[in-house]
Amino acid sequence: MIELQPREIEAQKLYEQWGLSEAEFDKVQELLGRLPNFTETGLFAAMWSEHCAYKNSKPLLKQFPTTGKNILQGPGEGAGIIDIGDGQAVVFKAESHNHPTAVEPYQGAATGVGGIIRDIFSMGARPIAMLDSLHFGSLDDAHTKYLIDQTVAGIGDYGNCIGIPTVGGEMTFEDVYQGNPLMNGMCVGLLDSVQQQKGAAAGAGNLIFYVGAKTGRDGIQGAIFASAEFNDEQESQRSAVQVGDPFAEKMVMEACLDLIENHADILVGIQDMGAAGLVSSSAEMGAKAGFGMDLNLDLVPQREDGMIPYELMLSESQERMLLCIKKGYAAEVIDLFNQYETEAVEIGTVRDDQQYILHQHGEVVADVDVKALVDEAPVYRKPSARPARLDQPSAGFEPDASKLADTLMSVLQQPAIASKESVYRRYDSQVQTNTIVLPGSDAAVIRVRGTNKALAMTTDANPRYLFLDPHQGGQIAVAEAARNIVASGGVPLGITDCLNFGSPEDPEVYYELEQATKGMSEACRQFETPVISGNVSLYNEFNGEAIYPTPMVGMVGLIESLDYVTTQSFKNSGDLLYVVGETKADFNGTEIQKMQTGQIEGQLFDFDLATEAANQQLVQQAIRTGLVNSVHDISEGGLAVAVAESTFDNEIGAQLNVDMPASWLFSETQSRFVVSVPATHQAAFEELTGAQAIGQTGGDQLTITTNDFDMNLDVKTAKKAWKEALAWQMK
Amino acid sequence: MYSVKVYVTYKASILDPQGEAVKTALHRLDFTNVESVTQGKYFELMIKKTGKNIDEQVEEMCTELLTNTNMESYTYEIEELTTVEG
Amino acid sequence: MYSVKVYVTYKASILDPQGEAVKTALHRLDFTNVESVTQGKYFELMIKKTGKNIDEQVEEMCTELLTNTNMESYTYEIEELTTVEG
Amino acid sequence: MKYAVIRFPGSNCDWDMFYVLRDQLHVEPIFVDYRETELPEDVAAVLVPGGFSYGDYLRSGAIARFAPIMTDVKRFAGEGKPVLGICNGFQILTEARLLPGGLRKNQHLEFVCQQQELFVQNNQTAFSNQFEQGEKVMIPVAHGDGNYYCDESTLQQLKDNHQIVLTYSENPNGSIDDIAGIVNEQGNVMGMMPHPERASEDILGGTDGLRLFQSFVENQQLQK
Ligand SMILES: Nc1ncnc2c1ncn2[C@@H]1O[C@H](COP(=O)(O)OP(=O)(O)O)[C@@H](O)[C@H]1O
Ligand SMILES: [Mg+2]
Repeated sequence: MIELQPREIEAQKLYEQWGLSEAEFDKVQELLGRLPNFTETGLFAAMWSEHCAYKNSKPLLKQFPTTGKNILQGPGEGAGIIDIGDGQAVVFKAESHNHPTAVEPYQGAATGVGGIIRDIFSMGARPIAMLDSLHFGSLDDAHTKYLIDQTVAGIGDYGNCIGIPTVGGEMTFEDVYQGNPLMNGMCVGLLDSVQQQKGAAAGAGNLIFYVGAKTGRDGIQGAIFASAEFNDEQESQRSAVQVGDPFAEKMVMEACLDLIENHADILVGIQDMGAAGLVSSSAEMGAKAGFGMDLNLDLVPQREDGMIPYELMLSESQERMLLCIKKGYAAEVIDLFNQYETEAVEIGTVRDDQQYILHQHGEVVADVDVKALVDEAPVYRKPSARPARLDQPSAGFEPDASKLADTLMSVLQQPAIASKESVYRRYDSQVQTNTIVLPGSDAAVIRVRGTNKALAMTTDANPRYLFLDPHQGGQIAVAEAARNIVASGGVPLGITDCLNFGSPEDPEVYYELEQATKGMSEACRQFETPVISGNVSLYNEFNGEAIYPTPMVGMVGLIESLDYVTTQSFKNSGDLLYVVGETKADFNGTEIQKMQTGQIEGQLFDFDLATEAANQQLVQQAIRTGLVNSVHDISEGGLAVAVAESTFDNEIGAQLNVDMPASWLFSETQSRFVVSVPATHQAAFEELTGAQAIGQTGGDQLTITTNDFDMNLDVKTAKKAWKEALAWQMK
Repeated sequence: MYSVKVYVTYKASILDPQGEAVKTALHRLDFTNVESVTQGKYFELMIKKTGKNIDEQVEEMCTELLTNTNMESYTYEIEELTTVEG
Repeated sequence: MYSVKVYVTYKASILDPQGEAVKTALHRLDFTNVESVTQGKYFELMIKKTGKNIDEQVEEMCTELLTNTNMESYTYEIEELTTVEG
Repeated sequence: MKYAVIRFPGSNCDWDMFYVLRDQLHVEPIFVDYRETELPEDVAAVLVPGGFSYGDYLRSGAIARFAPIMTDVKRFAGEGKPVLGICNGFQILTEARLLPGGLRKNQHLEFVCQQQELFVQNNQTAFSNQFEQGEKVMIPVAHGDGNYYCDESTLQQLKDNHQIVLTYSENPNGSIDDIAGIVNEQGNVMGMMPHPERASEDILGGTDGLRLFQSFVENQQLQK
């Protein structure tokens, strides 16, 4: 790499290749009072990229509620924190690794997992669970199958090796993701509140420590690269791929947690080196505390020879952390990390002014105001335009359910509906021996050891709904997550999110972003689930075609007593069956629409937040008063699928008699649950919910009678088809 | 019949945690004179002679399947076996 | 300085599932003339010259660490580099 | 008497084992670091937990077997005292030649984590005396390299000496003769791929694993 002179950078507009506009470059000049040199231009390009500065999304993120009575830390740190009582708190965050996964799925997914784990332990929390959210192209494409296989392997291998259970996730398959698949990971940690850490470097003379793996030329410009669109040509010219080293991360994690737990007195701040590596971690730590720093790049552990400052600062080599340590305690830190076979190197000191100064080979190679780098990035509100497709007639698609049993069998084998067991059995979901509800039910449940409490967690988003109506779709994403938490016996606490969208320069995409975040904000207010952390991934386009708007919602809920833990599977024969919530003819955007017409079109059905909240309350109360044996939320595929799924685990059948057309069994009206209730609680349950029984559990068949068509299915046969469909289609 | 050997390693700039782990272990076993270790993959293939050019075939197998050209590089050796083919 | 290359594969009698998987994949890519595939590990080591016998050293590294002699076998090549050592 | 849980760099089922010993079996567990050269004096049994020692980048267990503590573990085993290796622990014990054979990559090449039904083939060992002969038990597996291999003559020996303790009812990894767990000739060293520490509480889905631990813990208490 040739380091151009400042004049050459200006003349050749090098900054444009790095994603800075001319106006932004002018602003840098103005802030510095001179032309930036090569290194400095690189620092600004990275720090002012969408990925680091959220310059296009910040105004929209402001809509999110971020505070609440139990919220100890909202967005802005490595991860958000929520008090769960007894002096403990839950910490969680989600992160996207879409572009790296598209290029190199195994390592892209693995390093995505590694990165999000670092965010959690940098807060002083011990990671207790991982979840994912995966969106790929249709399964008829060989490359897509390869991407899925490798992505799943990468997620699994990293989590399995480091010893964090991967307990849940979601997966959809749509053509729009073929060239730009999405890989989002979410990590949840547990914290003793006293240990809460901040990523700040304060106090002149304090030491900056680099710990973990050496720096190489991998992932240079990763942040910039994540802030640009994809096309065929770029495919070949990727900067070096990052390789994950979960063993190194395990050692770094144990060392950092030891430092935080047992040496808090000497630790001033800690932050992981994620996007834009050394520059973003160090500059953010300084800016947050209002201090500058001197860094000596000669001391940065290096894996390759001859790295220039630009490369050292922007490398995204994995498994590295930055610490600020009280002066005088260098030896203690070095010793501690050596105990964990990990390198800790002092690379700089905190300054009392706000200058951020880099030295190499005895020369100053960059000297900028740290606030300029971190806080002065421009913020844009882009033009937005309502896409024409949103004004389609509601004109109804009516499913054909005349061959009811066949239709249900086909729906059960759609990849989005079919069991994900062939995926999640590649994840160690049990390590740490706290997983009391394994993948396969609505939300995964992790007990809090030593208490009678547990945490429920889920990831959700239905991009089809957002495609038809980004505003309501945004509301539904949050509502569905909450529904899954409630169905598992929990009280929703808060959410993290990954906003995966196309290019914000496209007014129609910007409109989607605006509307989706608006909808999410409204839903978060309704359920009192503030947004405590998140991540934005824009420019998800391939050859000019944007993905569906895909805001992944990761929600955690508190289960206040282990007695409330509830799963979706039927437990006994002879229990009564109920649907909580009203069913309507809601078919646009549904699985059955896609299956029978090959399209997603029309006006999305109505959705009402208040109804949703009311129904969730009823179910919550029913669980807490011990009235139910199982609860399953009704989502993709509708009532028929929800009931079928409930029969599978224990192979207990059901007989239903519903007063509606058979096609409505596949309606995806929101705000509904299937509940099984022991006969002894019939009166109490009906009094509480006002619901009428629609059948009962028992036998080895699933029998449904409707106003027009009836069906009968052998549970074992249906289960086998549902269970094996995905693995089959992956072959 | 050809006997083909393919060697695949990470490109020079890519982190090789496996090689590092082996190096550390060798040092611990007192082989301190080991300066560097790269761990890669090794394939032995037996390939029937056909009308097609064997070099081109192997080249294609390497780029299509045996290596991940994003991060790995490969070399190979082709030896024609003189035994009579069954 | 020596450049040493070590090749490790499962013993011939042991089924090599990775090799089998590669063979199947190659067949699917229409390389149907591939008769067999063995997948193994490949190590490149740079070893400093010392008073000790290099063959013995490499032999020991192979049996102690690089292979599990219960199920794997190995071969190696040692090349002495003629460049002046720094 | 203490129960020593050996910790290698990267072990990650160490705490799981610790909790079962302390909270379910009510005995005293103690962590022993891989750099130690001697086990504490009053150790009743050594447990080598699962996880990924050194990342298992070369071969599972290959590097761990050189850890300083392993010399004393061999001595301990040589004295006929109980040593149990679970998952990565099993891999380490085979690499250290405390158990015959070795563990290859799963035949289908994928990691597998699931509930697993096992048959008790020999209930006469220190690790299985709480089971019925031929009993079906549920203990989950979670591994990528659980495919047990040994040569013909070793297999014959394992059979002749009744060293095969546990087998899979449905083989999840390609293991020879469906082997899930074996003991050494003397019967005091056991290795198994399934995770009994994950089947030691009802809330985690069962307690068949707990009985495996009880087998040798009660043995110890009898001997006192
Ligand atoms: N990619 C994945 N990784 C892990 N678990 C998954 C994945 N996809 C789905 N699951 C699990 O499969 C079950 C069903 O998933 P899903 O159909 O998305 O549930 P819901 O519709 O209730 O949100 C859940 O327990 C979920 O956690
Ligand atoms: Mg659900």
